[in-house]
Amino acid sequence: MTDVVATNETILVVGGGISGMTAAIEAAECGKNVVLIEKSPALGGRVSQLYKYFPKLCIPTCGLEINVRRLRFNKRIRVLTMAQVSAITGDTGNYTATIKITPRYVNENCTACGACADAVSAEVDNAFNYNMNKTKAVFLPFNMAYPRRYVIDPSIVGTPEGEAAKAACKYDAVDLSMKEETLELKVGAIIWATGWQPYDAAKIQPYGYDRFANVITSVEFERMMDKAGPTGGKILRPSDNKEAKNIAFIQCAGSRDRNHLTHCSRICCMASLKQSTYVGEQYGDDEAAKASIYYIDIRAIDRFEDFYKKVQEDPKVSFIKSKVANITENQENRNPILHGVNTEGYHRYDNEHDLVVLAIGMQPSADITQVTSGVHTDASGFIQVHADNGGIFGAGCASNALDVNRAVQNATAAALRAIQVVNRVSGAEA
Amino acid sequence: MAKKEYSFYPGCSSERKASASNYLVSVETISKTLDFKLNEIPDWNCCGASIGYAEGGELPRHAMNARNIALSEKHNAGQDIVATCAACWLGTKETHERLSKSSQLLADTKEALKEAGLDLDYKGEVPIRHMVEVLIEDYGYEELGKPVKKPLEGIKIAGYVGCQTNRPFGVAGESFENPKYLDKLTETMGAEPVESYDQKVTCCGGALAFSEPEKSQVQIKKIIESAYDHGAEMIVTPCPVCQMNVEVYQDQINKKYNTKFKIPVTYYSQLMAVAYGSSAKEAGLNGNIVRATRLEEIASKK
Amino acid sequence: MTDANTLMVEKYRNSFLKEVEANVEEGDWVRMCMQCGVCAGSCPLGPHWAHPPQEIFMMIRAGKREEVLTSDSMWMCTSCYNCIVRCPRELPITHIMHGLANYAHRLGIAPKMNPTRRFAKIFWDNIASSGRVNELTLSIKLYFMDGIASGIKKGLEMMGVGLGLVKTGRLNPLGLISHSGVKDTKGLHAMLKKAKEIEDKRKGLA
Amino acid sequence: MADEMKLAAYICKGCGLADRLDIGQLKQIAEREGKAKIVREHDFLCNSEGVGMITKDIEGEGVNHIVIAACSRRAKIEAFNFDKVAVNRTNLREGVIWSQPDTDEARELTQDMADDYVRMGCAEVVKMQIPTANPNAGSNKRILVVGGGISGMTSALEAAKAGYEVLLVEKTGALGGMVAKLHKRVPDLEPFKEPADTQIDDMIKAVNENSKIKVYLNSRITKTSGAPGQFSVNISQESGGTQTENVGAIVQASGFTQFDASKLERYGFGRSKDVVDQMGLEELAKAANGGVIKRPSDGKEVKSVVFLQCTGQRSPKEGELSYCSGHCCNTSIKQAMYFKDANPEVDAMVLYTDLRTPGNGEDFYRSAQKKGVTFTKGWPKEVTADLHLKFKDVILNDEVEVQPDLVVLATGMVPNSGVDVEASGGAPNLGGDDDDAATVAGEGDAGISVLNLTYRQGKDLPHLRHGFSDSHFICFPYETRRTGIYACGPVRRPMDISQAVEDATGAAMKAIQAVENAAQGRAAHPRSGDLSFPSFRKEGCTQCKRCTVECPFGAIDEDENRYPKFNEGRCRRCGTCMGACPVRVISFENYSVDTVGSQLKAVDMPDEFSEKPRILVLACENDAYPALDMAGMSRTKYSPFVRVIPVRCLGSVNTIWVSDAMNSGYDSVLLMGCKRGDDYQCHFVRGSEIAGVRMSKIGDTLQTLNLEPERVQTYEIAITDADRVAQLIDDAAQMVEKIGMSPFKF
Repeated sequence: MTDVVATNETILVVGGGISGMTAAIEAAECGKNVVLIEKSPALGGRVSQLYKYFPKLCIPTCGLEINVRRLRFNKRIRVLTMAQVSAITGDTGNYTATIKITPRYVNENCTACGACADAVSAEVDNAFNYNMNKTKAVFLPFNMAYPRRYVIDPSIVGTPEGEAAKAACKYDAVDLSMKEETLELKVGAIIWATGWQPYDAAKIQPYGYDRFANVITSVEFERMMDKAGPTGGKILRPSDNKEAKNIAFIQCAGSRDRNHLTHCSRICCMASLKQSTYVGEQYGDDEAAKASIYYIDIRAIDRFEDFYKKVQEDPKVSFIKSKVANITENQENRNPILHGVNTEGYHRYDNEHDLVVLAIGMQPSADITQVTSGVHTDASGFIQVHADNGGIFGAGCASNALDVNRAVQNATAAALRAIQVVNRVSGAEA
Repeated sequence: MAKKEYSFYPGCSSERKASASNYLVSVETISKTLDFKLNEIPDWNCCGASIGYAEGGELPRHAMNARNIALSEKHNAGQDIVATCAACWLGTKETHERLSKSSQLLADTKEALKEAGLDLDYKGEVPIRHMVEVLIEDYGYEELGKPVKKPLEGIKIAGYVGCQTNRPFGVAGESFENPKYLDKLTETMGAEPVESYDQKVTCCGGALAFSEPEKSQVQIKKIIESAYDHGAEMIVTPCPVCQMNVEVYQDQINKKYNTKFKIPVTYYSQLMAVAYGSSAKEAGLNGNIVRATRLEEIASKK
Repeated sequence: MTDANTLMVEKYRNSFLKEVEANVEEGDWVRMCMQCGVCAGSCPLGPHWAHPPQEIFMMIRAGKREEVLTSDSMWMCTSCYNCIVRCPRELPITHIMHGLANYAHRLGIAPKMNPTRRFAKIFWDNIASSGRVNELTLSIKLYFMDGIASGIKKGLEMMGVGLGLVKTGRLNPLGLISHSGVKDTKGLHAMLKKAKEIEDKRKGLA
Repeated sequence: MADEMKLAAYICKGCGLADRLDIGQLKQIAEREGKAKIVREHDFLCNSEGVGMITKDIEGEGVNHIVIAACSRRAKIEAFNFDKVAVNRTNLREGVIWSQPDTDEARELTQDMADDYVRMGCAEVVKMQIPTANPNAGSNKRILVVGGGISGMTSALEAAKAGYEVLLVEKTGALGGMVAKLHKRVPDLEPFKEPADTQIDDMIKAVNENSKIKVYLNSRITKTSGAPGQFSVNISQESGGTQTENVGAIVQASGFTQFDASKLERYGFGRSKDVVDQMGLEELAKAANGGVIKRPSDGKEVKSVVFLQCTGQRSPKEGELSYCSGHCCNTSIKQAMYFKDANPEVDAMVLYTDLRTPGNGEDFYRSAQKKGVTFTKGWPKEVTADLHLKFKDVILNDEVEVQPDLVVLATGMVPNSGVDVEASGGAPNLGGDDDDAATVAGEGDAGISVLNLTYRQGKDLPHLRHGFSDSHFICFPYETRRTGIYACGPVRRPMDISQAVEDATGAAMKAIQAVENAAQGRAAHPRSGDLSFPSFRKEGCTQCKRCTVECPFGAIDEDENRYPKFNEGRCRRCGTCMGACPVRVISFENYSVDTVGSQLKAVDMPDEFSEKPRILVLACENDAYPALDMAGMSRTKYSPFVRVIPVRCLGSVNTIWVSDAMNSGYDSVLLMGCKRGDDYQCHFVRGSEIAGVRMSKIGDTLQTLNLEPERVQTYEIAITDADRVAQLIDDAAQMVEKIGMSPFKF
């Protein structure tokens, strides 16, 4: 049974992505006690699935490494993975959070030596790679995963495979008898940092994500670039695993659209500008390598404009002011064909590309109104800054469509708001 | 359970010796099998079709449809209004929507209707439905499958949905770009749907087949060609205009582009009638200019 | 310029947008367009449009009244509703196109010889008189709208189609004499007359 | 440390270590060569029993220096996290058995590796002392907020709300800043449809009534000295008086100045009274107070207004802003609503190139369209004195001319970020291009120091781009180059009100954290919690100033006798000063020239004919070392001749280590650090860069030893470069094979 010490001077942070980690660490480094819970088996969230950040084109793992180190050396933070909040009751300075922990079937004895994984052959969809490939049913979520501890997929528990994994472990780290646990934590303030999820691309019917193999989403494209990803760092067409060189990026895929997400997801323009540089990175000055960005407005705000300018100067990249009307497929080569009109003076096009990347919109990944009442969310489900929210504060992409930098900034602010609550509590009790 | 009854709006093309008369024949046939009753709206008038806007304008067009709604209220009170023709359904449904949105329009419409001695007590409650909605929603594929006596085995059929039964309203749960209900119906009748058919929602030109034949026939050609390319031997559709346009211009297209199109274009209801064991005549197959021989064979089988 | 047209030019001097909002079916949606162009790309007859819908909206805002109303672009609309279902701003584009066409036609400045405009008139007269479509008279009128000679020519072209329909009992050769419309034609006519009156009043066209 | 040192070594046999290595031999080495008083082995050192064994020795046996020969220092951190004990994590797993083939042929060389790492571990740990926090820690917890606009007031109120005392200094005679000049603000709450009240007066009231907040108006900071927890600031009032106050941390919310529109004559500003900038329009709107807005020239009601976006910004023109100010699209939309709400008949047009209304701004945009505001994508060409506006409509591809009653220019934000310390000498400029910063200097407050720091490296926060005092790090928006001083609001980055409020709250958070850390003498991010601090032997110092110049954080001043003066509170423990010192008088208790030097010397150096070369890798602990771990985890094999030593930052690498290594017979030395240049990734800003510069000079040293220069290489490594690090090591091995072994093996 997991035992967690928490009082109404403890801050509960829900979500272990970059925002949740930041909120937890910043608060802990101010001397506050924090419980950080994450629903997946490892911390890192969406950023751990990114290849590079805009505009620096630096590697997300770098910042995660620092944060993980800060977090591990800090004895005030308690991390619970595979844990989700199912209910929140109580009031500012005095909440009770019900937390469900799903079994990992591997305990803290795990040394991540990998013997268990070597012992099994069963495979499951690789969620970390958006199910673009498979992984062993006993796996380390990803190379830099923290906790650096293996996970056993429930599908092999109670099968010979499961037993094989258990037998392979010299350190009694495999425990197939683990059951789902439910904890009740008393906490003073709650930071809701559950992040975002990509909008369901299949719903954008004209683009045929569900019909055409070579139409993918921007998050999937990020995974392709990762050496440890499903394509070993190559841009390969799902239809035939051939290199895709002539790539189209479609902006506002789901965003700014009354039929889908009414808000602008803010990051997608910069994400596509960034991804257009991957084409050059991958193919050098290969003539065939091209990136075409179909857009309504390019929203490269503040100094991101510098990056936009740089990309505009790249002869490989072209911009078409147009919301693509629909996509059809070339029956012979499975190439997507984009149909539409460039509205800067009415130019009709039917452009064939090797691969289409949908700059997919951002929506909150967990609905807080499902676990508690009285928290103000906007029409898109993002948590607003509102006095009525009491001691519950949104952080990062749970509070708005934000890029990483702004999400972290916002999470730092949320940490202070939570500290204000627990300081009031301790002040009252002192 | 009580026999299902609907307030039926057949529409001009379904009239005797009109371009979709055979559609009506087949619908009447399956209504017997499925045991539902169609009560024709007495003295119904034309919906104005999509082309009616140009000369008719807004209010007159809505008045036409409102007249049918009023007549239905009067004579078939409480029954859903059901149309077999896509344009009739769309026109009526559009008016129905606008009336419920705009009190101004409703008032004006009532005023106009008075002139026809009708007093529209409009509450916007009676749904306006297309026959395929009735089949899918009130029966469901499983129910529709039960009466099948002669599965249409081995017939490859392209489901051409077209525009107006699909957009802007469409059939609940279907996508605008890739509706699957015709494929499901076809399958339910034991035939083989051509699911990869990629022109199922391409516009046939509609009324512009008359005014802009060249432009429309380019569309029609695409629709037929793709059906052939994907190995279809028959096209099925829920819309009289689609049926007419795709079927009757094949010779002209053949002349112009020297193609060899000769593909039957039938109504979903004709497939059902045959599968339910009705005769070719009951299925209205004698109404097809390009004979649906495979269906006729099955129909003639004992 | 017809009276109606002059009247409107006077009334809405320098604001074509306001004129459209007031007089064109669903015209008050024009302002909501954000120029993404999805409509332009979605139209089956798109290649035949001099000005796609999104551009027409921009022209309306820019006050290009003459160019818009005399354009035959709107007349290319097949009512396929692709634009409507794809528009990210939910503009009822099909209806706006219909509305613009109808308005131009009403003001008498729509392109005179545009076949769709002429067919639409024939069609409406056809249904307005009897209340239901008489497909035979409809097609005959259509073929003969450019006079006897071309009428016969078109008639011959369409002969195959016609015969096919007759043979299969889908066209009534006697439609000229034996077409049955609605019974209450009187009421229908009165209704339509009234409806037109009201509409004209509302649009200040009375 | 008072009590004498007692070294213990613990060797783990788990994870296959015992199967691959001769544990007995490792124990012998720890005992005989490493001089460990206690040496123990354990089957599973990281489990409770193993850890218990260690704790028992610490408590019972007085062990205070320990070597844990097991997995990488990045694994099992929680298990091996002992207080008040010097620990070395000898990496035998990722670094040895996982990076070497499991074959009989490989056995000997694998064992050599493990043997050396144990030697190195013992050699390092005995040189380490247990850090005793900063003795000169300051414990002042008051927060100074510079700037009384909405950002500054937010920081003040939020800090006070958390229980901290605040000093708020505003240069003008009133609080409120720019927001106080607005008629209304862009909404930040559902339904995002209508302009909202700024509620700035309530905020000012709240500040004035808050007993924890002390406000100085008409005041500027004329001197700032000290360090986190013990800053001393001089606050000079216009009236003449100067107070000295002590604070623990500083939030700089000095805001922005509107770009000078008089530089935009082509858009009619100055030519016609009826061309105003956005702030000018706010004035008119305030005057109208909800009524119809009248134009300046003749007081005539405005019937038509055009908003020109991106005027003087997103501009390639000399003297204009190349960036986008972010808020202007929403602001123009809001201002167009002023007109429409007062009189729907007014024609309001926004002329834009890209309409930038992120997030819920999209609802605001739609709302404006619903109100009848029209939007035209196009480029303004000219506005004449009589208000003829010529522009290109890019949708209709049309040259257009209109004559509105009023034209509003959306000009940009120019940060009030003080002097550009990097341009004005001090530290070398690593902020990359600073095009506009120079050009806008002289604008409003730019160029006048905000903080007047007495720091050796200049008076203000270093600028990043375009004169903004932003953080360079995406993951760490508050990573400042002046510890304890945090910028927020439009001085940090162009931003709107909602963002400024969030930013100001975040900055207050960091300021609070800074004072809490300072009070305990702990380092701030990224080595947060580190209790060590740099000290130096004055006797040896030659006053060369390299340390004071190269410190990325301006932590080191020069005292009256020109000796370096360390401000431990400002120090981030990167060791750049240590690496810089030519006479090696700077060191940390647990990280020094010695701790590394003795490790590299501890390696058993086979003779020239042994065919066993030695390659030394000095790897940045943040990116290169994790990359090596990843190579091990993915079982990527690399040369067994390599010996890796993690360093805090390449900036801390003292050239003596390299020459010592060469002298003691290493055949090659590889320095692995982070990416440098404009988009540098070094979290100590320029450690990697500086190392590059230092190593470019090492060539001469090698010449004198007459060794081939290619024996020493510096690489930029990304944390994901697992395959690459292995490759680089093998390349070095081949290079040695090619040019031959070093003659310096004795």
